[in-house]
Amino acid sequence: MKKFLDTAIFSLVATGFWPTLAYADQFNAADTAWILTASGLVLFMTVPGLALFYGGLVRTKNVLSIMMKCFAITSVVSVLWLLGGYSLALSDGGSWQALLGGFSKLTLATVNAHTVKDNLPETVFCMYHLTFAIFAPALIIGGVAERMKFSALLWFVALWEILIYVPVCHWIWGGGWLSQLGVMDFAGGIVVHTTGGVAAMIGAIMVGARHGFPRVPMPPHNLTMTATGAGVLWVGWHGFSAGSALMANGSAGIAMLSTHMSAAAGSLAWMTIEWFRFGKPSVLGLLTGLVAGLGMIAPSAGFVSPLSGLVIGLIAGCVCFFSLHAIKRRLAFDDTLDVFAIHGVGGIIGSLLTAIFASEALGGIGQLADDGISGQLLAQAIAVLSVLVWSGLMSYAILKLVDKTIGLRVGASDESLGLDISLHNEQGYNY
Amino acid sequence: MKKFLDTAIFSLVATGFWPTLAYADQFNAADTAWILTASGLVLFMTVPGLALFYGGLVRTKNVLSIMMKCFAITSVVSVLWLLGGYSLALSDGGSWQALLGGFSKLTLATVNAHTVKDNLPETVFCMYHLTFAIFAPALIIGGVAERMKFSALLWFVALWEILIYVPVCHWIWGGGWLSQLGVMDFAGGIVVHTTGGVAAMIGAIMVGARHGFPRVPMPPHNLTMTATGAGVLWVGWHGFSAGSALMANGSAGIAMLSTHMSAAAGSLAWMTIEWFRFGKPSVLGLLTGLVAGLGMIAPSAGFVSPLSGLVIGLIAGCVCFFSLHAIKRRLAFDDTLDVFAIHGVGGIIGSLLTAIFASEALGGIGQLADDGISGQLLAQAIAVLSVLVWSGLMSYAILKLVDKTIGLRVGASDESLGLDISLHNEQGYNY
Amino acid sequence: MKKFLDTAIFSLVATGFWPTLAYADQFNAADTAWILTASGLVLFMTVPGLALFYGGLVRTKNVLSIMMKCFAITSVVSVLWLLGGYSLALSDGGSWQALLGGFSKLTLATVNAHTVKDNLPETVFCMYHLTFAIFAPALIIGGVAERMKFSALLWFVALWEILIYVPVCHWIWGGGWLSQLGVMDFAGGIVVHTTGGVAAMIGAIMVGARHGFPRVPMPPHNLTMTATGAGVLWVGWHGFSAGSALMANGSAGIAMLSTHMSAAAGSLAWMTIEWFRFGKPSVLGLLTGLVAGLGMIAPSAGFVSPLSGLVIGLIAGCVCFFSLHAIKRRLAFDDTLDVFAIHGVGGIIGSLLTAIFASEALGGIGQLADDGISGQLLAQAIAVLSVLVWSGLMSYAILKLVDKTIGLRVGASDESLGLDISLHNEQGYNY
Amino acid sequence: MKLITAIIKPFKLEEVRVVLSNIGVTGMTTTDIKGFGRQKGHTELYRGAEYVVDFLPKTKLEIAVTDELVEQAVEAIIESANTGKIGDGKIFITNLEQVIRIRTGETDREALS
Amino acid sequence: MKLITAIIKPFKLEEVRVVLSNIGVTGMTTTDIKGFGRQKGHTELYRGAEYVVDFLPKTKLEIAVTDELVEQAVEAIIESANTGKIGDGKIFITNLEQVIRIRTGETDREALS
Amino acid sequence: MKLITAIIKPFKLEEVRVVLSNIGVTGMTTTDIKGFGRQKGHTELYRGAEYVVDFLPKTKLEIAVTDELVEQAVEAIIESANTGKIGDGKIFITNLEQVIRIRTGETDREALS
Ligand SMILES: Nc1ncnc2c1ncn2[C@@H]1O[C@H](COP(=O)(O)OP(=O)(O)O)[C@@H](O)[C@H]1O
Ligand SMILES: Nc1ncnc2c1ncn2[C@@H]1O[C@H](COP(=O)(O)OP(=O)(O)O)[C@@H](O)[C@H]1O
Ligand SMILES: Nc1ncnc2c1ncn2[C@@H]1O[C@H](COP(=O)(O)OP(=O)(O)O)[C@@H](O)[C@H]1O
Repeated sequence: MKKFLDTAIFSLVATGFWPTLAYADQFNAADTAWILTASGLVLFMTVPGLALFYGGLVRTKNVLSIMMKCFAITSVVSVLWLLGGYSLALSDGGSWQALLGGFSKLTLATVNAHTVKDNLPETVFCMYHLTFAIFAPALIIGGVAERMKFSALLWFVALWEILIYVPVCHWIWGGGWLSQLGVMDFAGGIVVHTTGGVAAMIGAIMVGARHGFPRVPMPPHNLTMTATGAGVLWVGWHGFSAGSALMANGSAGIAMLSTHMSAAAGSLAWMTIEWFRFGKPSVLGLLTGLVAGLGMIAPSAGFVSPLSGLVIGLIAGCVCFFSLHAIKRRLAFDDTLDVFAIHGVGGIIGSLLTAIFASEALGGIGQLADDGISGQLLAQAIAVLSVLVWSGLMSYAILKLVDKTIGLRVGASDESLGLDISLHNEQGYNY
Repeated sequence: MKKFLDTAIFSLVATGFWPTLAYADQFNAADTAWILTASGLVLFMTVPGLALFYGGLVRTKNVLSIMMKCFAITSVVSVLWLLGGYSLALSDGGSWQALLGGFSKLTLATVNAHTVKDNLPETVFCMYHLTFAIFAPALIIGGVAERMKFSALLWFVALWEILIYVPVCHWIWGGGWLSQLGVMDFAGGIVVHTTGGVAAMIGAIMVGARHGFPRVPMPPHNLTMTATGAGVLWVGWHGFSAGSALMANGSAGIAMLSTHMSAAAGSLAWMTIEWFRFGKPSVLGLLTGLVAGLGMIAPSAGFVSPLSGLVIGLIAGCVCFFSLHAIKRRLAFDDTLDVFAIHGVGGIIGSLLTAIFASEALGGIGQLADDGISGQLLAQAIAVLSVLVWSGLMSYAILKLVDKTIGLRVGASDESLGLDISLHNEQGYNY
Repeated sequence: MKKFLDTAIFSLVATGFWPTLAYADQFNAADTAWILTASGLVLFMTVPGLALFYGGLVRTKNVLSIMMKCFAITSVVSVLWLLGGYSLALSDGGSWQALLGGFSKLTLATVNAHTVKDNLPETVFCMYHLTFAIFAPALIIGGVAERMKFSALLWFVALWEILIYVPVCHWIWGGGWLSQLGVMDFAGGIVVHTTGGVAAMIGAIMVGARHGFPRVPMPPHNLTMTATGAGVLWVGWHGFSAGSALMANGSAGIAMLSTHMSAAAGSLAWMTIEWFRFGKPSVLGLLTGLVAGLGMIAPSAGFVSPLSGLVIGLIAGCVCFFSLHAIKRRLAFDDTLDVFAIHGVGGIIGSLLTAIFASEALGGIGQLADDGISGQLLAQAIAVLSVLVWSGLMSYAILKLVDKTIGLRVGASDESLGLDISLHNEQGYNY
Repeated sequence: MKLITAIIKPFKLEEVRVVLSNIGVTGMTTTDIKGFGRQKGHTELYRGAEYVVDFLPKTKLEIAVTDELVEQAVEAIIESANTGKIGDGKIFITNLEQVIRIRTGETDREALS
Repeated sequence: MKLITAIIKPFKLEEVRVVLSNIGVTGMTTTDIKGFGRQKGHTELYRGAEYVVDFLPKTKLEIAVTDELVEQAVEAIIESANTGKIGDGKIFITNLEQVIRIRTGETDREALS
Repeated sequence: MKLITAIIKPFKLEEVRVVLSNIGVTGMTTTDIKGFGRQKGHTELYRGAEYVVDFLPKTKLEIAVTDELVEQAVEAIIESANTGKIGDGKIFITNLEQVIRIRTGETDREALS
């Protein structure tokens, strides 16, 4: 929920929802302890979590290129966040606050050990948000895996971070126009999954399909690696969700429970569908349902009851299963690791469902926008739609620019040789 | 120590043992921060910790089937916990409180962000205990690996969870009859390791030995994976042990130190024995001793001095080494990954040793039952014995039922082909 | 900064730097929660972090021997720490306090759940420091990998821990003579990286080069394993750095941010240099730069601004790149995994740079020694030099002793067969 | 009978298999191998230690055929495995004295049908 | 001398090795291979993309023997590798012109003893 | 033409390759194999279950050469692969009826140049 708490917190406190909150300009050490931990957990999701999850899914000859991208993105985004990303996303924008943050925190020069942001040292707040700013673009590489140039990807991610992630983060968590509408996004269903999912789809289309797709089977080269990554994601996601309470309290607890239940239900749903449809349940299916559950609960994790979390997970498993198969069958594009079908679709549906499941009647904390479900649904729809369009259009523009300048894609023989050798002069394995 | 603290805490507080405890109906944010973290750590033990540890020990053709089981168990148990497990294990059972909890928390409908359980938000308490409820049945799969049907396992685990884990958890941590006897089980020596270890033995016997056992060598397919899993288990176990204090205090610190020392000593003991007996120490030996140390200290972690932790670890390394070899030699049954020899034997011996090492004379916190060591030893013996019998009999009954209905075991040709392909249509590796 | 806080804290508190500090003989539960977590994170760095990072870099036939060493070192050091290491390093040494701690905490007999050390339960303080005492010798094995005897290594590490790590830790963090000079070492630039880096160099020289080095290429056998380990190191390092504040506060936040930025900048610097020099950036290069950044920021993490962290990372990437290539080219010795070039050089340069970047003018917290930069530089230089000489000489002496008694190195045919089989009768992989 | 051994580029395997099936070849055996030849290997880089990897991954195909199928099979392989680029591989033909099917004990022509 | 090449099911290797040792075969060489034949492969599933894996893991055994041992060796292999199920594999026999032991330079019969 | 098949110790591969290149061999194919012979394997230990691993990792080298190169090549291999210790391996020579270069269709001598 992040910064938006500022505006909403008092009513919650008044209703007794947040039991302990010392609203001085002193930070709370217990909350700090938790968010320091949660920062580590969310970083863990990208390196090595996503690196393993994605790395296992590609072919042997491209495994390092995927892992390399996860690490390089982490580094590039971190530097950008320090230089200006944080300031533009999460500091006060003054007169253009509705659209973007201000310049007062550029290079973090004005942030030091005794700067406090609400209940946390600002350093901790800044670090925690950075880990989200890393995870979003890292998601995207799944859509363009096994063929995109490394240099092109770095340029794309740098521009994407500044032009898409930072503003959207500001709109929703930095006090921008969407937060003013009362949009609810607890842990990034819109800010992370919708932005990233849409960009992956655009990327997959613009970079083009891998040679041989879909005729030649391109099975994962190491599913134990993918399973390990999924385990890391599951654990790390507790930092992602429960950390988004920004406090060590019952809201964090609810977020952790709901998220956990959604993941569990998502995995069981996917597994069951496969079992009925194909006769056997697959590991990859179960793990995919797990991630779908984690993605779909993101926007509502701390707002809904654990039982609602379970229901959301069931929906996630079913909806994402069918969206994935629909996309695969229509063959419109080669979204290599199905980022749009899972994170895009999941984030969007989950953001809309938030309006419903947040209802007090369903054990939620209630809607933030006026007029209950319908009002909230409208707010969520506006948010999803504008972010969808913004991320889609801007991703397209950036990719076009990069394509015109340095080119998006490696040559055919480099692709056939594998990106590990052709781009990095290395091989994953020398047994 | 968990819920049982309720009954014992005041004497401890009176003796100054628990330095900070605000006993209001307000939770403690610092404790919450730690238990949120500890929940992540214990989840981490199962996915991917145990999945890696066990996965590396089986043959290539069965690696996914083991990992799949770890994930699926996590999901199934989570859903059961929400639906009723938590309520039956850890809520008040009213007139049958000695035997089982009540129905007031079914579906967690009455648990929300401001429900408090002692010093924690109840959501956090519930989540933390869930991670234990997951780990116990996950242990079992080591006993029946490489041949048990996936569907049979799921049914078994679901029934086992409700009929064995939940009641035993209630008896000891939920205020049931064993806790009323003063039984001490800090982090699950009885609740987790004894229940799981015994079930694994019964499972191994009833499913029958793998084809070729013990004539054909079936070496681990990837010991680096097993070592990675052991590292994760070691780290995660700090959440398991130190988290069981349910507070961020010196008791948690003692639990962490004792556990760590037991693991260290267990690994060195096993290594040394191998070195003398076989001329060379093996990685797998060291790691097995490590896990034995972790298992044996579980019941006493927060009750004993770090030096006692070391001694317990030494005992664990020696005792489990010999129990494993005795079982292997008598060839009574094919406990594939030696779950009973390590967790069963370790948990049982450790639970009995608790009565001794908890003595104040040895730097422990003192016994909880009357009459010092002898009284406590009696209480522990009663607990171990009744749990052993309960888990053994009920496991047998469930397996019998499953066998009669859907069958426990895959066919011979499926076993020879490997469970990954025969049950899941997948392969671990496509290099 | 650790124990040395004792002497320096009051001025900092007076200047408002440490916003919340309850200086009673009661521990702070929030700080405890964070340091419990941080202990887990630093343990995670060694097992499985370093085990994976190093394991992936050696050849298939030696992978288990490296992992085994990481685990065995963890166990051996833990036992030594309990028996006497902690007492000698971090308890009061009375009249010889300048040189070594006292005997009052031998076997931790006087440490229990209600012993408090400043703001933490002493158990937690002891455990946290133990994880550092483990990591330092574990670093060393990278220098002597693929040829040193396991028994010789264990003896070396045990003696090294007592004769080098423990005194140096006391000098700087235990109130010894270097801390009295005002030497600044936030998270072990001197205590961990300089001591370990130098020992690795001496070890590499005395054990001698691997057969075939440098003629025969000996490429890493599994870079995905190394990348996974690097991810674990990155995450774990947040416990290493931010934990070193020993509190959950803004200083921890600064340490985490600066460390993160240094890692990011180090990886980008190395990547960029490789890109220019070799035409392609490699994964291993990026990861090496990452670790260089993490190592170099260690001494100053909590003392400098995030922007300075970034600059330090850039320096780390460049300096370590050139030191590594210089050593490789001069071929003076076979520091197998480049421990000296990265941790030794990084730790030393970083410790000197601390004097500069701690300046308030650069956003740091100010120097602790008199006379600003120059005075601090002098203190740092004295510390680095004396530790360098001490670790170098004593490492030499220990290795000489071990060589004379049991021999340092395996035979040529064992080396060619691989240490996994020749020392441990096991193989990493049986696909 | 002859044993045709073909060294081909790995990604051509599927194509070659289909073509051979079409002309009536009912079985074959493949091995992952590394080849050295005129095709240059690539450079690898490890912490600045650059070195050349001379051996390239290839696939070896072994096909036992009756004499009358040899020519057709060779042609089929050449056609389907050819990319026109260096490194396409070689075909070796050796004489097979006997072929036996383990399951049935059938020999030669029967064993290959 | 002859070179006997046998394609067998991997789990039969140990049995075959023992039987061959018993009749006096002193050495052999094995390779992990993938075979295609009448035995049907299995279906794999990846996120709903089902496809058939035609190549099955087999083990290739190469045994150089003196002429008088050939028949016995072939029989031993057939007996021990036979499961009666499709996919048991094939035996190929080719002529060996010369055998040399690298260590000693011994040739032919001496090299094989 | 002949096909020279040499089983050697893996760490000797690079040396052998260089020596063969020097005498004019332009190509070769290598396979990771496991060999069983007079050289004893090692014991492995898994949780107390000790067992002997009989098969040792070796490298198989296949080199197609024109007849006049055979002798020289064999000598070169013997010299460079010899360590004087048991397990150095064997060389097998078989007759090659035809060699074809896939890329060009060239045969025999041309295919090998
Ligand atoms: N004389 C040879 N003996 C055995 N294998 C060879 C020989 N020459 C080439 N090969 C194999 O054929 C492959 C392709 O040969 P190469 O010379 O690179 O290209 P081309 O086939 O186009 O002539 C090599 O990688 C190697 O595996
Ligand atoms: N013509 C052939 N050439 C080379 N290898 C073959 C041939 N036919 C079969 N094989 C090998 O023998 C194996 C078994 O053959 P298959 O037809 O499946 O069953 P069977 O041996 O019972 O006839 C195959 O997997 C393949 O490796
Ligand atoms: N009769 C054989 N047929 C096929 N390969 C053999 C035979 N004898 C030995 N080999 C191969 O040669 C290798 C070395 O043989 P071995 O008897 O161990 O030592 P040496 O070569 O010194 O006689 C074996 O590992 C095996 O791969």
